[in-house]
Amino acid sequence: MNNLETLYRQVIMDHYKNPRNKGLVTNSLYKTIHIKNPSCGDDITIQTKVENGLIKDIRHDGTGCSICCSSASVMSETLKGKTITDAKKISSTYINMLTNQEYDTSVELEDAIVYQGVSKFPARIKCASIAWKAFEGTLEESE
Amino acid sequence: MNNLETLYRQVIMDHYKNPRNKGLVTNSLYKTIHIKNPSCGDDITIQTKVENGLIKDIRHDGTGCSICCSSASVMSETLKGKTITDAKKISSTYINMLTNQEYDTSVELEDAIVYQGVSKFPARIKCASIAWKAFEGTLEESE
Amino acid sequence: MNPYELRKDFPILNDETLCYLDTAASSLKPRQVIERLDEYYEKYGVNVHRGVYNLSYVATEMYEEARRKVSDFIHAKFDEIIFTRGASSALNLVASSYGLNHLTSEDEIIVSELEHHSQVLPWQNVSHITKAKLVYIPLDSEGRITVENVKKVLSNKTKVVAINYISNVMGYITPIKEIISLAHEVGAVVVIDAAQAAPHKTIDVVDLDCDFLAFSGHKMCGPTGIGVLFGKKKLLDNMPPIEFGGDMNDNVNLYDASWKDVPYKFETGTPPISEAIGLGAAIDYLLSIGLDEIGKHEFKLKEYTVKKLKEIEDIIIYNESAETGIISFNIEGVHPHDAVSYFDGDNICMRAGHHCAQLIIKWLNVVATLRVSFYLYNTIEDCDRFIESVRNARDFFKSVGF
Amino acid sequence: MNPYELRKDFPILNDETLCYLDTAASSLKPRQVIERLDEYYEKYGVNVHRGVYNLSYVATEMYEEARRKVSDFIHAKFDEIIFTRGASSALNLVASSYGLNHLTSEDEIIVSELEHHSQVLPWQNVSHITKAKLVYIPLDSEGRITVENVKKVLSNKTKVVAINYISNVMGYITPIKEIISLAHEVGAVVVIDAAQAAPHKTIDVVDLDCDFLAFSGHKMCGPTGIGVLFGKKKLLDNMPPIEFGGDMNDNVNLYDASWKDVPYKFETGTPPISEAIGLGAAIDYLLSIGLDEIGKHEFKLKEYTVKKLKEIEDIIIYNESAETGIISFNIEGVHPHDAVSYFDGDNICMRAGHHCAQLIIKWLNVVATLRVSFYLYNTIEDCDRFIESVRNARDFFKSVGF
Ligand SMILES: Cc1ncc(COP(=O)(O)O)c(C=O)c1O
Ligand SMILES: Cc1ncc(COP(=O)(O)O)c(C=O)c1O
Repeated sequence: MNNLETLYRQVIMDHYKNPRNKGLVTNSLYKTIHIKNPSCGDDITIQTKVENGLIKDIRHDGTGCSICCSSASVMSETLKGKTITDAKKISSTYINMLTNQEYDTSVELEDAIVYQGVSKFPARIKCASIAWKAFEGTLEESE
Repeated sequence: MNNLETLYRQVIMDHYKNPRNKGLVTNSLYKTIHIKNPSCGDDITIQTKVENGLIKDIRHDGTGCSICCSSASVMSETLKGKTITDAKKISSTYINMLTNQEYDTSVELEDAIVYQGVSKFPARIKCASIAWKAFEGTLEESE
Repeated sequence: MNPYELRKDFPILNDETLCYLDTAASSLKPRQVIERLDEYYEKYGVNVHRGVYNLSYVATEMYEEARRKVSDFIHAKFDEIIFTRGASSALNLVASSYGLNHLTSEDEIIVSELEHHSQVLPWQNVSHITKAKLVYIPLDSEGRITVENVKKVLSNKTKVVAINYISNVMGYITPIKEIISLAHEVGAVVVIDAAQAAPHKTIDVVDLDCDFLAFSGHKMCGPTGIGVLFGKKKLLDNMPPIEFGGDMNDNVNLYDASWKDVPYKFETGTPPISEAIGLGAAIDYLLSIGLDEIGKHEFKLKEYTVKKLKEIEDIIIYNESAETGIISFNIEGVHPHDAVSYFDGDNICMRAGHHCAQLIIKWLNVVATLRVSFYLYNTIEDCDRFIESVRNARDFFKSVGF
Repeated sequence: MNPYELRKDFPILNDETLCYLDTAASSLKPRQVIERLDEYYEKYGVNVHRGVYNLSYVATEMYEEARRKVSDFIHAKFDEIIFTRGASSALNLVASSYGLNHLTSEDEIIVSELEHHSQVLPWQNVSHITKAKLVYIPLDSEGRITVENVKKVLSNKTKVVAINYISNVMGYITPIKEIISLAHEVGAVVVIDAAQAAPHKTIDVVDLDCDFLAFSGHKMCGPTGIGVLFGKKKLLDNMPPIEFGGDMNDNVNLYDASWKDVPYKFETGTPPISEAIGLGAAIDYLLSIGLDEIGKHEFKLKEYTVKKLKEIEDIIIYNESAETGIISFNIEGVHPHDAVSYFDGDNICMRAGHHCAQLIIKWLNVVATLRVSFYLYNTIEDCDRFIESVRNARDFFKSVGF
């Protein structure tokens, strides 16, 4: 048994098998960002609805490995309902955690914390961050 | 003083300054071959008239360094009047001598022997052989 | 050949836990090659062709000696060998120089879905520009190019047949000799992508009678940054250069210029000198072992592995009948990128993806495949470790719910 | 900087009798670069981008880190850097992709007789194909490109200005910043050949505001087989790829395909991995010394040498006023190829010929020139040995009757 286990804890599998907030909407209040990782075929679209500084809704769709797909679902659950400021902070903390950089451990990552194990598989960091990057893109579009 | 002296003995300078058989003719009995060495700009044309198995005449023209120009002149003097067989033997012996290969020391190279020193300057072997190669080309054309 | 002895030549394998099964992407490099590169840089690391001093002469001799080695390696003539940046660059050279200048909207170019992108996309481009029609060979039920199916698409309109010698996904050997002969009957030229063949089997371009053939150094124990295009002299002579500049020209005037002879007219600028010399060293190395020995060894490892894989549940193999050392497979229900991380965790290097050959992946109707590819440094122990890891991976993924 | 200390970094200079004065053709390589190449081949010598295993990740990181180093080196953005086979290849890329797709018979391309063949011939080709007119900047009496003379040819018709930053024959620095600004006023893009500039002076593409800029690794302590094209992002975004194949595409269908973003759409196939990493090491090395220090040092050696050469009879210097470390000269009455062998006999490496720049040689009205070029590893002692050898050569040739 090798140390891949950490990567596939229950929560990842749960979100992979039963993704939350999946499926896109046709609604101009949502900002849409589509990101691909051509080297491995991951292909994710994220939609965000912002209202009064709050993340009202996040939708996602796409194809990819379990890390990629589950993290889109986890991201949507984690950030929905947060203020933009908090969402940004959580997102950047999450990316720092993945990329083995210093990160603020006082920020509550909720379920997203399980992706900590990805940092030991550098080749998979992209898979775990692509949905979050796309989310950050939607915020930039909102500004 | 470095060992370039061998390369520029009197006979080379003599033929460089006073080339024999220089200048081309317009005569269909002559076979003409033009060779360039684009890396250093040597540019030599050789014309040969063969009659009854004898090298009746050799003409040359072109531009280049002293080794290149003088060797065209020396070649023409050495091979004029020889039989085709002898001329070919002298030519291949000469090339072998230049390229540090085994060569038949019993073959009389006449003045061409002074180019022996060129074998110590591998970068100049082409200069000393280009006229001879062109001569060999004219013989192939004659066949 | 003794892979256990050969392994010692590869510094990277000092890490004994490393199980490298990704040679089809790039091979590991033996110290014999690395040393030859160092020797160039440490002893005579200067430019070629241009100098008339001794060091430059030595560098030029070594560079051209590498060309001679390459030409001998595939039984070509010295001046039929063009050094390029890689196989992709070599295949593009044919398409840009031959293709764009010889084809019209009346003509057809035959390719296949079994091609690497570097063999199909340059011809898509030629097709777009010249309006020549791109025609695909129907693959057989295994995904092979067969002589029979080539006959179905070959016609008097065919001007170019561009196919692989060995597929990088399926590991099949294409019957190119027969295809070339048929293509010549209708007056077409044949461009062979030998990127996966040159490292693994003897190639004889005269016997094959092929018109163009391309491969890369880095897949055959050589350095990165070097590839080879072989072309028949009389074809190359009539093709225009596609890059212009230093060293490929003869006389240069303000508004026109003339070119050197083949192969130099296709090699502008300072060439990949150390890379060519390193490729020469790689050829020496491979020949000292024997290409056919290497091929046999890989095939044996592949046969052994396939047999064992078939004993594991949920394993789908896509190319069981391959004649070479490549296995494409998946674990049912597991995305290949998930699987490959499991193997990586066991320090087994292999690929997951479309292998730059999306058309065959689409043909297989999968999102991607896992691929292992063997080479001279792989052993039965590598196979066993890999098989064990597959078994564990399958069990693990099933256990977590895949 | 201390050249005596730096010399120890260059294995080839272990031969203390070697006096290397041909850096303009190719520089020597320090062990810091050779070691970085070895490290790649010995520790993580696998393919990039394609694998999802750890070794491949490391190789990819190192490759892309090299791109970052290059971009920082010239103050460009990361994705404005395309790795090519060399400067020649990079300049051809601009001509083929930008030139062939943006110019018409109404347009003009400005070049000069001071260009290396790799900067003028690609534009000759564009001119032949598009019928755009090739216009030469009149050189001043010293053979320089001046702002004044550029103004004489610049017009609303000008679409491209393709010139060198530093001439490889004359060693002049072209006032490109002013020229670029004037060119932009008429809406032209400027392509800078920086093959002789990048090794010797700090380049800031933002400050220069140049559109394209190219250079080679091997002239700046890096490996062979690698060059760089910088292009402004918005220009590159709108240019078509010129080589098609693996790794440059996004989605591939039977009859069409889409491309990746810049820079990857211009880098098909396995890239020159070790070469890019080696170039990164070369940049580290040069920056640790300081580009401006290096330039100053070379200029000092050049000034010293010119002064001494002028004391020798029969020496003709063609570029006395050069701001860099290049001297082009001849010994009156002696063919440069005769002269260069004399220097070679003294183990002094230098070039004789047209230096891939026939137009300026014709402009000078000579058959060829001798050229010495200095770099960081040259010392005053090298100059003295060279000067002594010139003196002896002159005396020798005169004594035998030249
Ligand atoms: C000014 C100039 N431009 C372009 C080049 C071409 O560089 P490369 O031969 O590395 O392609 C050179 C080098 O010879 C040069 O000196
Ligand atoms: C069959 C085949 N053709 C062409 C190529 C392209 O080779 P390179 O990436 O060295 O240019 C490859 C390697 O990826 C290949 O496997």
